[in-house]
Amino acid sequence: MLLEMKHITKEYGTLRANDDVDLSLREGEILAVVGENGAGKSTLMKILYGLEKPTEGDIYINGELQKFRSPHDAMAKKIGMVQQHFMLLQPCTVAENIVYGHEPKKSGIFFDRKRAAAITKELCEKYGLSIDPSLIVSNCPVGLQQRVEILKVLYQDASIIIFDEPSAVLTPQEVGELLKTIKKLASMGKSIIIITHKLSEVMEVADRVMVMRQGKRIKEMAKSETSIEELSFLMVGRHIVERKIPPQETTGTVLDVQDLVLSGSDKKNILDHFSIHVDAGEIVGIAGVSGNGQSELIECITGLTQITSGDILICGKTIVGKTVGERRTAGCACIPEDRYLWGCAKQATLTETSIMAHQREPAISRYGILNTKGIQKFTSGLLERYDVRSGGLSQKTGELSGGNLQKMIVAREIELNSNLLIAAEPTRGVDIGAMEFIHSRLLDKRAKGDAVLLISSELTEIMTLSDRIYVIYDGKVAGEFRKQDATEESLGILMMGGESNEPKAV
Amino acid sequence: GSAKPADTGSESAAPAASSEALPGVGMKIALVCDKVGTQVFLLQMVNGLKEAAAKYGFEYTVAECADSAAFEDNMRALVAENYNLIIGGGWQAGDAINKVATEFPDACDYALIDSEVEAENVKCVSYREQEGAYLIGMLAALTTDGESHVYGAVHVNEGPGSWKWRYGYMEGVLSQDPEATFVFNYVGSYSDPAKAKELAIQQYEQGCVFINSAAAGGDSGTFEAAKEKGFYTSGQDVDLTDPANPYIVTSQIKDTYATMTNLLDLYFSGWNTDDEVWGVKEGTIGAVYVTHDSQNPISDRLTEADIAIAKQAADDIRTGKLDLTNMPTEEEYFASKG
Amino acid sequence: MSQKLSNRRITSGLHSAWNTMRQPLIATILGLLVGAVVILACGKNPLSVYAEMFDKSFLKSYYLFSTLTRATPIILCAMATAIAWRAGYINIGVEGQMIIGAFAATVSALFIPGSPILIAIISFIIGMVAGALYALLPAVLTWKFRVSMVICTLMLDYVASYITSYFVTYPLKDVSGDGLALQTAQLDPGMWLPRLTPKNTLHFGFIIAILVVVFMVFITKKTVFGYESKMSGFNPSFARYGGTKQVKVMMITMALSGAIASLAGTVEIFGLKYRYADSMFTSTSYAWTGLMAALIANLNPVGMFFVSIFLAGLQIGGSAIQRSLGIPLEISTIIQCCITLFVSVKLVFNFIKKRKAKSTAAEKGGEKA
Amino acid sequence: MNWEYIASIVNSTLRMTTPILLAALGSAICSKVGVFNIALEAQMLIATFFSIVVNYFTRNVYLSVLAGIFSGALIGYIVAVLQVKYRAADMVIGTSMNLLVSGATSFLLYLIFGLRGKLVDSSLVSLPKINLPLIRDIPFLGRMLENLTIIDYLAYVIAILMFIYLYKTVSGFRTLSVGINKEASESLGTKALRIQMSVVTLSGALCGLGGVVLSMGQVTMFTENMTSGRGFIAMAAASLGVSHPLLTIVSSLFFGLCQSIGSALQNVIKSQLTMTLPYIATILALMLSGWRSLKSKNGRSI
Ligand SMILES: Nc1ncnc2c1ncn2[C@@H]1O[C@H](COP(=O)(O)OP(=O)(O)OP(=O)(O)O)[C@@H](O)[C@H]1O
Ligand SMILES: Nc1ncnc2c1ncn2[C@@H]1O[C@H](COP(=O)(O)OP(=O)(O)OP(=O)(O)O)[C@@H](O)[C@H]1O
Ligand SMILES: [Mg+2]
Ligand SMILES: [Mg+2]
Repeated sequence: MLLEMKHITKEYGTLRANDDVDLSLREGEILAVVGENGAGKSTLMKILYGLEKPTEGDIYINGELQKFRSPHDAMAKKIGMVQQHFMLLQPCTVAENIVYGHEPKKSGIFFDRKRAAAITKELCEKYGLSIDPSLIVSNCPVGLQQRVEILKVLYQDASIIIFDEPSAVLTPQEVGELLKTIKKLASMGKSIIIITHKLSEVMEVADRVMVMRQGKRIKEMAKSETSIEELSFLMVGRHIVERKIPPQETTGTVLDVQDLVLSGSDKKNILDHFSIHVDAGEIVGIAGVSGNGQSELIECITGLTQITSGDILICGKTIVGKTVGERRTAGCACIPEDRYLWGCAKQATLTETSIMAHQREPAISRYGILNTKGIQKFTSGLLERYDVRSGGLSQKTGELSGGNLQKMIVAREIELNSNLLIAAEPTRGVDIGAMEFIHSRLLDKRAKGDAVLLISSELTEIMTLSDRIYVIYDGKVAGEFRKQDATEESLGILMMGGESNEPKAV
Repeated sequence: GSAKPADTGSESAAPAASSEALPGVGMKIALVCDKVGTQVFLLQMVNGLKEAAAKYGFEYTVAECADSAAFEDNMRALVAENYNLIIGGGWQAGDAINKVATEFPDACDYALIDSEVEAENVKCVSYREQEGAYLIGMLAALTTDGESHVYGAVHVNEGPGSWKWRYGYMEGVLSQDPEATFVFNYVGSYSDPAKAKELAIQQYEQGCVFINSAAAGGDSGTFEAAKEKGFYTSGQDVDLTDPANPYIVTSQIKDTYATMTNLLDLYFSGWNTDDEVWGVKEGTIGAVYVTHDSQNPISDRLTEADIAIAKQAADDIRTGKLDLTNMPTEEEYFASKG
Repeated sequence: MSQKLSNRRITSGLHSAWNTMRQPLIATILGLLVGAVVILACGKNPLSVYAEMFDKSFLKSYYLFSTLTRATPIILCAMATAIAWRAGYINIGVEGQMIIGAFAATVSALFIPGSPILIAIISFIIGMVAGALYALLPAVLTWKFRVSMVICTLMLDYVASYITSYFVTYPLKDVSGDGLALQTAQLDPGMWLPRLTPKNTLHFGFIIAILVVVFMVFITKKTVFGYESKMSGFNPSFARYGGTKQVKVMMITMALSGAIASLAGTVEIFGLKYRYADSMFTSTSYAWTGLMAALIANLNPVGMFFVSIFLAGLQIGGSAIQRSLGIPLEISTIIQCCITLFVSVKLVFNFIKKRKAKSTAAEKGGEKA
Repeated sequence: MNWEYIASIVNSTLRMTTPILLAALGSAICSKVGVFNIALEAQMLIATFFSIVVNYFTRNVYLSVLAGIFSGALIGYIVAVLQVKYRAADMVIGTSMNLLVSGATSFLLYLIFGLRGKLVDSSLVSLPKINLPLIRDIPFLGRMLENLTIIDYLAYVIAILMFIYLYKTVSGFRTLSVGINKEASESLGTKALRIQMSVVTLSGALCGLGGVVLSMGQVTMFTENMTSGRGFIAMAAASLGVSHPLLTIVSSLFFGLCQSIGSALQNVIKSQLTMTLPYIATILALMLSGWRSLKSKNGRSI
């Protein structure tokens, strides 16, 4: 055995995040760790990587007992981790990030940036990952940033590589490449642990699967001996049934984006004569590789960014020039794509996070004075109905597990009971149980006759939920599909900037 | 309620045995002033107070004030602590003593040195600094001997306080050198010798051969510049002439030690609280080599004849022949000059 | 029943008060220990020095009232600081706003004719408006030019102090007495704030300070505005996304901050000094002491109230030991600073917390085994 | 206005700039690692004191300079411990350190020498003045550069070295990375805390050198609070120079110039008003740089 973790227990105060967990890993093997939100996966990996100290339990590498006091110790034993929240120096170049820690030197002290670039090139070639070493990281799309993270780990010469939800923020294309990379790395002798909520990915890359629930290891098996159905049953303790979505008549337009232009810092428009509409009682999906203007579209509709020209109407009334607050009252709710940037304040309590955008409702406040009782009732109602697992109303938002935070934000926005709900990556990082739950809430909203604009990099999510689909490419609408006409291929080609679903002439 | 100061700390100069005979025994007198540290002017006052305490047998305290609000705080506390006489040292104490004396007229006696306030029951002693500055101005011109007609001065703050010096200095110079022009600069801080030095050097570059220094903690900066560049300068408050620095040719005297001892002599001989303004005549204001002697050798640039001229002026001031008592304000002065 | 309930509420209140006060208390003791070493070094007995210091700042009523008088502007400055800092705007220009506001109030009181009480009220309002405007200046610069709020407000402190210095030196100088003091004329006694105690200087300004504390508690705990500004302080993007108007929050918090700062200066003038004097707010550093109080108390209004009183007491006590024991003022400064430094360092508290956590974990483990 | 006078203003600007520049570099390097250090005044003042104390007892320039640097670094280290290690609020630490050192130096002056307010003694040795042989004879330039000490030149060298260190060397890169993303740098084994602490200590040493040049170069004495707010000016200079060593040279010179011009203007305008000049100029300069960067971004409004 290359790696063994034995009887790992981790307590946060009274909470047992890990409870007597065992884990083992062979050379060249890919182990998938799955489990519901808050099951303790990240915690286990943090322990392995020296970020957290276990309350009890030991780690062995090649049979030798290890004591990791910091990631530095773990790295010395060739353990590398691609963290969920990238640990990158945003204003620095790709090469600088990759060689960080073992920089090439000139005359003993100077940073040889040329060699760093060359090293990066070599590394890329060796592992078949391409990236321009001179790019500034903050200008790179998420997929590339993750590639930088992987290259970083490889440059450190890690033989055990941990991926914590690596695909959560990637586009399907990027996911495909990532999985290829992972398999390739394994074939080159690296051992890999991957945490993911996407069982299809598990089935694609893993050799073995370990399932966790409530801090415990429930079961471990070879991939060949299991199936998606079994895994999902083990994870959430019930069967997930595929749902039938009944067709539904639409009535009147709720959101109407007309000829929207948003100009960028250079000559190019970020959104270029962009027109879409969403009707009452329908879910409209926007498919596209992230970075093609989706974020800006949301910001334009919600009022976080002022548009250059065009018009946006909600229920027939223009909202251009209105403030965010006015748009929210006009009937626009939004599940933001980045939950930590837009969706919450980590230092705030759960109550404080949950009443945002509700703060002027009569149940919450009157004449600008907060109703403390009403607020508590509201928040505990939200947490209860949406099954948010938390340590109480006064817990800090930042201490929630990612999936639970996501549920809370979804709950908050849906409870606004607005005509329009913008749902950007609504299920990012949540387990399949929660995903199913969030999907049903979106469908409920549709059934009530509200409009939902769904923006997701998860093609399957878009294809199952949406009644209509727009493809966005380079700030323009590249195509529009009814549900029944959309196929993964036809969407995919347009998403990559292809002309139509005809194969291109060579 | 009032409290007596703890015995351990109060500084009583009264010898225990022979104390009975002294008039001040059992009395408590306090001096309230700025932090003594920075100013010779206050140190002398404290020394005067000590001296008088030995003479009269009273118990004394120096209440130093860390900030402008502490003056009133301290004075009120001293009243509550049953002090017999509170002396404010410096104009900074003026407003506070004025208020406290008005509010508690019978609790205590009050005196103020270096400023004048309206309360009837405060014995105010202030100075005619312009007389000293006049003598310094004369010496400045006499030292320069027409080498340059530009005269400099580095002071702390611009305003009515420094105007007395400025006026006296200018008039003194002009009495000897009618062509004189002046450069004045202000440090803006009581404790910035480095800036004072740069200001002095710049004045020197503008042609000043004599630069009058009244920059409190900054004086040492001016003196250093004088030594480096070779221009002449003068100190203030006490005799700051220095055998190691021949460029300090004189010093403007403001004798707060004498003021304090005189004031307490008056107090113990039963004073009236009429305000007094002391100058050259009373011996508390003057200039080194003119009205006050010094152990340090006099500069080569000042001849016997020069000193005689200044001494004559000092006599004229004493006799009232040269009357600087009624000084114009800055605005009036420059308006009259056109 | 309700009795029991309220009893429980009181004990739980006491408990939480203890929790918040524990750290400052321990730190104070440490600071005093360091101070004791310094006192020993200059050959005095620490015990008697401390006895005198606390006697003449907190324990005897006369001095306690002096302490409260001095605390009044400090409390208000702390509130002024906190209201802006909570919303994420690092306003260190409270001193400047205090100077400009109080100066404007004084000038209005001196020159507007009319019945004293009415004019006093008008002057307070004018002062608050002036303070608010002076605080809005850096806000607008930050908004329009992305100027660093910290540097900008710091610079404006100096500007305010020099400009008012010019006015009291020349055009508005008091001509009573020999006119040496750089100050304006005295206010009409009809405008003075009433005293709360006959023999002391404690004045109605202290009540105003308490009212502002109550106002702050109300704003922070009970209003949508308080909620929105707190969230802006935590994460401005989140607040904006939730429909909070950032610019509005910035302008309102800064204006409130400036108005409260101005109030700090104005009550000092109308309640104690009765005129504006040059450097009356810079040499006393009320604003900076208030800022320390705000940070030590973690921007909690009630905490700030007590910390301000404590810091004021240290100053009054320091003065007292200089006066009666001849302890140099520098030593009391050193003691004050040591206490403040220890209070601000969370080390003591964290150490205890860790130990506790460990021991409870151990207990739990023990139970299981 | 004659050339000699202008040259002397430049000369005096250069001298006034040095302490500000050194302290501003100290401030800049702290903000590069994400620490807001406002104890600059304390770090400078302690050095003015101890350099003169050692000077008094040893008459040795080198030892005095070292004493200044070390005492500054010591205060820097205390700030580092309290502010970086134990995460106390920067404002509180800075403000009380400034106050503490001002009290402690006055007290020590009394304790050691029985003196109050200042220590001026003709036996004190000042830093040797360098009048470069060739340049000395060039009329305007020689005048501009006269009577500068080695530290006046060294300050610029330090700024350049700091630039090279931060932007060209490996360990400089790691230092910068701490300020960019502490967590990320730590995740790859950089001891971020240690770097932050040594940088704050270094800033103490730099301010210490600034203090030395004040008390042994510009003048040769110690007086209470003789730094007179230079630490705060330095903070503004560092901020104006966006904490870049080379730009900080420019902004510090700007402040030095503001002071000399302010004094020259005192003949025309009341001194209280001329003293606002550096502060108003700072705000205007910050506005200008903010306006330019906004204009170049030009993009989205708030
Ligand atoms: N630092 C912490 N303090 C307190 N509780 C924590 C801490 N870190 C994690 N937890 C809790 O431990 C439990 C396990 O968290 P962990 O992040 O390991 O879950 P996870 O399996 O990674 O979940 P997800 O799928 O949502 O990422 C959660 O209930 C979480 O709230
Ligand atoms: N400041 C904190 N205090 C306590 N717990 C924290 C804190 N920050 C993070 N945690 C916990 O650490 C755990 C692991 O975080 P991780 O980086 O895996 O994010 P996550 O929970 O998986 O969220 P996401 O999926 O949204 O990125 C989380 O469960 C969270 O509860
Ligand atoms: Mg996780
Ligand atoms: Mg997660």
